[in-house]
Amino acid sequence: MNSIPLFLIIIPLFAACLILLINFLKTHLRLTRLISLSSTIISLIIVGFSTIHILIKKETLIYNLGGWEQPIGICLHMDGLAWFSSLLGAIIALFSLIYSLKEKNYQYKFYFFFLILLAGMQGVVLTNDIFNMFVFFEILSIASYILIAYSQEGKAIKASFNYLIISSLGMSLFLLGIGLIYQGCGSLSLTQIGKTFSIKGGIPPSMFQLTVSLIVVGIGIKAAFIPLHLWLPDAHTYTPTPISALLSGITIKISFLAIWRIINILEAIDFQYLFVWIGSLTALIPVIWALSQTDIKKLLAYYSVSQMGFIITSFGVGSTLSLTASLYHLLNHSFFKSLLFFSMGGVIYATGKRDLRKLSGLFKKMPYVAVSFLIGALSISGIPPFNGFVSRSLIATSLKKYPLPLFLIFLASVGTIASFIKLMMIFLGKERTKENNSGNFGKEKSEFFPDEIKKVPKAMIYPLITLSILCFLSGIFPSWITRGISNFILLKDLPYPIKIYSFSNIGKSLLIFILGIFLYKFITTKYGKRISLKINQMEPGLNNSLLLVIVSLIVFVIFAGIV
Amino acid sequence: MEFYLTFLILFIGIWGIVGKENLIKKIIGLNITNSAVILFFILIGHRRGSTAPIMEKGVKNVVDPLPQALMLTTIVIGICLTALALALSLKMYRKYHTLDISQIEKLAKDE
Amino acid sequence: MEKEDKSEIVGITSRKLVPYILLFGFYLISYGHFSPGGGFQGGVVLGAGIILLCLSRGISLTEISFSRQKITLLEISMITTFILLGIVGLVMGKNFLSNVFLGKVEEVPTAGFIFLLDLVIGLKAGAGIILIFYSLAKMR
Amino acid sequence: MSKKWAKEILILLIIMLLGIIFFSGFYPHLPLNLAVSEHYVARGERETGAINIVSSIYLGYRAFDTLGETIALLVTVSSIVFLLEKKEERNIGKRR
Repeated sequence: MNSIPLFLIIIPLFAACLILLINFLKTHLRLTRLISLSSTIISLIIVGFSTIHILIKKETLIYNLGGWEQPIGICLHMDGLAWFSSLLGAIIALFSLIYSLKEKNYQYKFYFFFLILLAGMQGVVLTNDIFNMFVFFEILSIASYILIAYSQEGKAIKASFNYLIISSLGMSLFLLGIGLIYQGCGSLSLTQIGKTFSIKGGIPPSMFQLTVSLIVVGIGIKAAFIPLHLWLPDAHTYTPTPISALLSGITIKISFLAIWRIINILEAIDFQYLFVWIGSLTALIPVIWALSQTDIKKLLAYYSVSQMGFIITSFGVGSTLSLTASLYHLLNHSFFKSLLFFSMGGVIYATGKRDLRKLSGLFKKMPYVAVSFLIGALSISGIPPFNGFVSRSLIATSLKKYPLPLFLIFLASVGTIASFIKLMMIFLGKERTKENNSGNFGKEKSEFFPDEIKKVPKAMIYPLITLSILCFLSGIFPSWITRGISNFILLKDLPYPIKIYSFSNIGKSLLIFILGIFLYKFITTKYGKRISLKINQMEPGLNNSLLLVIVSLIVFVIFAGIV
Repeated sequence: MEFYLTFLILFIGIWGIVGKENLIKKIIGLNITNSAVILFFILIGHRRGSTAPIMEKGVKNVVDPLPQALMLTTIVIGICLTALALALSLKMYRKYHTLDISQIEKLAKDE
Repeated sequence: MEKEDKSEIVGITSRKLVPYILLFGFYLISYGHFSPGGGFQGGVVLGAGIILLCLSRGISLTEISFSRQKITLLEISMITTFILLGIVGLVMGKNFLSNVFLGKVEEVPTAGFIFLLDLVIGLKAGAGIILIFYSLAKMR
Repeated sequence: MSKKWAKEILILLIIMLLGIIFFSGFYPHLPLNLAVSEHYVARGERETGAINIVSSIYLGYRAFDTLGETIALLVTVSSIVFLLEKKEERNIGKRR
């Protein structure tokens, strides 16, 4: 049963090659869709099948490729963390594949790139070899570059080019980190590195800090924390909707989990402390830009970065509760972020418009999409019965010892509520008929009339419904899931039973909700709109974001030296 | 001593990526950074007075083969990135008729 | 790139030279496990041979003998055989991509598995380089 | 014009800072422990049958890296063909 990790990587790859072989002369679109759907379902079943071994028997599956042992050959290992991320990847990939079947008839190459992206994601998580992780990161990014540029519009190609240059610079830094690790401890397998590559083991401390910061910045570009996130909003807005749901649902999380694994193995404790500050800044700053956005998908992309900030902050704290809260929020964020992207994709599919100001009063026209969007918006802004509330209050309780980051996260959640009320106005706003077509933001006359709406097909509604049910379920059974994460995945048991639905948490979320409404009222005033126009202008170009990558590397090394 | 030269090449490459406006110069900078990293890896595995790792009869001390095997993979990945970046900049040139990144950003913004 | 502005000398010499370049490419691939060389280097030399042919005699003429369909088919079949070779290791009870038939080292091309993988990768890298050249060169 | 010069100097300054960090954090004369590559050199020929140890590593011991990298090359080639093919070529694929 050790060959489960291998099949998780090989099945999408083999299905992708089959797709190419079949469509070589004549395109058989139905067969391609069948192959990609079946291979995603099979890999989901295999992950489900592996839960018996990993969760119940608590063993890690080791698979030596080519029959050679640990440090000689490459070996795949699947422990609790790897199981968690590959399960998440398989679920969201299945949903976005079902979603993409009816959204637009994509060419066969779309499914080929989709399967390679899925294989790359599974590969990064499952390998036990640091250079093999680099190769799978490259496969993952090449597939996401082309999928970002899939629609071949000017903006999509520019976004993909920006992402390519920034991420290849990051990957060269990561490779330098691997070179220093190889020079330090002579082997590439992660378990071997853990034993030998440490300050006690004779590695000079300044070299250790340089290596860890090279790796963290190299992979951090893909995990999009604060100074390195400038490529993400453009990249996730101009991609086809199923891919932007997959990218912001899974790919940034997989890079974060890779950082998690490397920092655990290298025991770089002082780095972990840095993440508290980076995470809280990542949570707040994108919210300021998001409040001034008018493109619905760009607004959601900014919120992927800010929600990643929540996850990184609670990872930074390092206590058992905070690590469980970080993984729990990671799970919840994948669910409600893909739910929000799918519902916004439904709006774009039906009306063909992406501009917030031109859409209003769609509730009656697409009730399913509207209801699932409401559930997603309620859970991202942390309203009690839904999962966002649970994990955010867990993060708040684990951040007791750091008052300022807690305050930054508080501000970020207020901003979240404000802009999601703005987004809700698409569905709840005044009905738009030919007579009163005054936009609900003042005078803009919107040329959008209700009768032009296309009916959202069934295949796009099923993922929406199941994801909203999942959001609701993981909000209702918090203690069951937190104990599950801490005992099975992190293998540490929680010291005390945590009260989540306590009065203080519910009171806090109510306070945040009220402040959010005031902020929403403030944004829609004339004064608020002038500020948001100014913020919109401050888009940093490619050169500035590249410079920020180098500056953040320097800051990382210096801070690691001081702490 | 040679290690500091590879770092010098790396800084030239990074300066090429960060400092330059033209797309093609950025891609050339990317290539220089990639080759600097490859040089760094090969130098890690080098030992004075040893030959290439081909084990014919009577070959005694040999250079460390592992970094060289890794660098084959990195070179091919460098090719893939450069080819994709060139294809994307070709598409951008066809659409915006300029290769200057700040012009492209201006044109794309007011589209 | 078209035929008319080419001088005849370039055309003739390159037509004569290309077979030897291809031969050298195949030498690098087949002796990859025996002397310095290997899959990728041989494949790139093969690709360079075909690209020399394109540059000297124009792409439309080269497409007759090395058509885009044939090279795409070559590339896809090579990657599928690579995965099948891995699965063969699995089927034979050993692990994925493990050395199935370990030939004796003395005779030249019986390094077994390594030679097969070399061949697959060489042809695939060559086909890939040629396809990239075809797409980039055809873009006016 | 002065703004451009200020940017250049800023970039050069930052890269200088990066240089200081790299030189401070790097130790070329570290005692290398080569347990893994000793194994390759000593037993590479017998286990994989290839005399060229580099081929035996990147095709025998670490063949999975090479598989991953060939997949990367395959994805790049098919994405370039997808990006740069002209409109009429794409319809040919559909019509047939």
